[in-house]
Amino acid sequence: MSFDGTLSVSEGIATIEVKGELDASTAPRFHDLVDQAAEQGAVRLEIDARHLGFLASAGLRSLVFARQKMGDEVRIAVIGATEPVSRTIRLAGFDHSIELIDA
Amino acid sequence: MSFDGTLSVSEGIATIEVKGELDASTAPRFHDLVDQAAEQGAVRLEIDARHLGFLASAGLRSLVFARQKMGDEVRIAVIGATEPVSRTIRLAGFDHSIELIDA
Amino acid sequence: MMAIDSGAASAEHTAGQERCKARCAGQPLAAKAASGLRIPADLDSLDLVARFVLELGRQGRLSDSQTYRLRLAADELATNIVMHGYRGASGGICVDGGVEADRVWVRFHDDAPAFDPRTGMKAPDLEVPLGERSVGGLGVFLALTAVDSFDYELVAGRNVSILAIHRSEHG
Amino acid sequence: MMAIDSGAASAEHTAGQERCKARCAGQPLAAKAASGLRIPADLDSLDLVARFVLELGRQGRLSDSQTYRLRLAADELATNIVMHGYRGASGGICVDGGVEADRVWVRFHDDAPAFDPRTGMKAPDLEVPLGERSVGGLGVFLALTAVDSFDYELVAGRNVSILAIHRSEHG
Ligand SMILES: Nc1ncnc2c1ncn2[C@@H]1O[C@H](COP(=O)(O)OP(=O)(O)O)[C@@H](O)[C@H]1O
Ligand SMILES: Nc1ncnc2c1ncn2[C@@H]1O[C@H](COP(=O)(O)OP(=O)(O)O)[C@@H](O)[C@H]1O
Repeated sequence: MSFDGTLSVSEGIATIEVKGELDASTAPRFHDLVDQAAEQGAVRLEIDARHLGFLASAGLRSLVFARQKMGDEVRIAVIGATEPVSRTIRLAGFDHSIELIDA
Repeated sequence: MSFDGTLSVSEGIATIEVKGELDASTAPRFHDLVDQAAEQGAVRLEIDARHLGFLASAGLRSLVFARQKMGDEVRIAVIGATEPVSRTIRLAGFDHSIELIDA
Repeated sequence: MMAIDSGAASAEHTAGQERCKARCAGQPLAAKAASGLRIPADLDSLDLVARFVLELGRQGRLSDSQTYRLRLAADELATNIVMHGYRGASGGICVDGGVEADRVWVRFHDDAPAFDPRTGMKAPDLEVPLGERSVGGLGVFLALTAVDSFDYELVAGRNVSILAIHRSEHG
Repeated sequence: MMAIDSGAASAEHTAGQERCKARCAGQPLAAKAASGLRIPADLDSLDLVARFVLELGRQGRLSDSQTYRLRLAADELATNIVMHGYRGASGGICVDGGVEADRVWVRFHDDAPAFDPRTGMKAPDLEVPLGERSVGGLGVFLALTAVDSFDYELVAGRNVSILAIHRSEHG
């Protein structure tokens, strides 16, 4: 499964850009990036999902993990998700705890 | 975790000798032996557990697998299990479907 | 009905595919069975499952959204067979599928312990905030809600699941 | 109370152990905390868990059967953290333990998604023959029934479980 993730941190905002496909075979790499972002003590986590073509439950688990690691005051947003990806996030009810922007 | 398993088949009886410790780190090897035993078309499966020092749920799963693969007419027995090993098998209720001999 | 040739999906698994055809042949679907592939029970195989389903969706002229849903369900089901079914033991998963007038279907056979995926379903508790929610049960939930039908049967000790998407335009 | 030095358990994980002490130090048990080890979240680590618990049982002068039960629960819990908690993501599990007058305890910390093992418990349905039984839930069941007490808490986003065996002879 093709997946590529990069983390950048600037002015307290951690951004993870995810490209390709997130399922059980690739989610561990996303999970590791979330873990690193959490350790940076960012006040906001943005997940740039414009180039995320597929999202399975293993990727959602990493979002739960992000929500649990980052502390309640940290806002988490998923930006630019395609229609099927944002539908999955909504179906799981994650849009109550994670902002969906431009989706 | 140390584990050693050997399969031998003779006159329709498949015998798997298990030595060492069976947990999630070693159960896949036991599972593979059970799979091979099932493919031999044996009429009876004997698991020689005299030298099995530890049995966790992952090992029990392989027994369930054996029970499901071997067909109802095949009898499965665990022989010579030590006290804590046979206690675990009984606690899980497996002694209704698998014979415990010399345990 | 159209049969899918999985030859393109994986050169490495040719031997496995032969075995799959032989073993699947005994249990034809009510409708005609299509050719399929046999993949090892590890997460790397998810890629082969995806390619197989994407090709099936193309041949069945499903919409992008329908194909996505079929692939999502197939990915979740295959993941569970690997992670919860075989758990590191070596084993195979047999995947086949076909296009019929009114539906496109994908079928999985596996030899892991019996498990009916429909019993693993837990709808997410939308009232519980994510920070407190435990994370099990989402995979089966997504798989079951993604497809139009999800059937499971234990056939001669093997788990057999069939996922289908209804075609809107009949071919 | 006796502290367990886990130095013997693993030379490779020395760096991890340092980090563990530092991170665990913030959350002392009501009783005094003992030193511990930090292990990577993979199945190979089960061996280190076993060695740690066997040594603890020896120092706590538990009977063979008591030590076996503590080890069984620890093995099942660690397995679940690896298989269901981290699922292939890299991560650590922090294990410490201690001997007190009336009990021997082992504690696990992990950073996987929150999960209270006590909610995963399903007692096996003894009425259903094995051939038809689905196989989930045995690990938590064995762990919970093996020990004399099993506590879980979510502390600052980390899963913390404490398993204990009561000592019959007070030290
Ligand atoms: N093939 C399988 N064999 C045995 N158990 C399974 C299988 N698939 C799913 N399960 C069980 O169903 C539960 C729910 O699965 P799922 O919805 O994918 O969530 P998760 O994998 O996150 O727990 C799993 O935790 C597991 O206990
Ligand atoms: N650390 C964990 N994180 C998330 N879910 C877990 C964890 N441990 C156990 N579970 C859930 O509890 C269920 C029961 O676990 P267990 O009794 O070990 O049985 P099994 O692993 O065979 O399913 C698992 O299927 C899983 O859904």
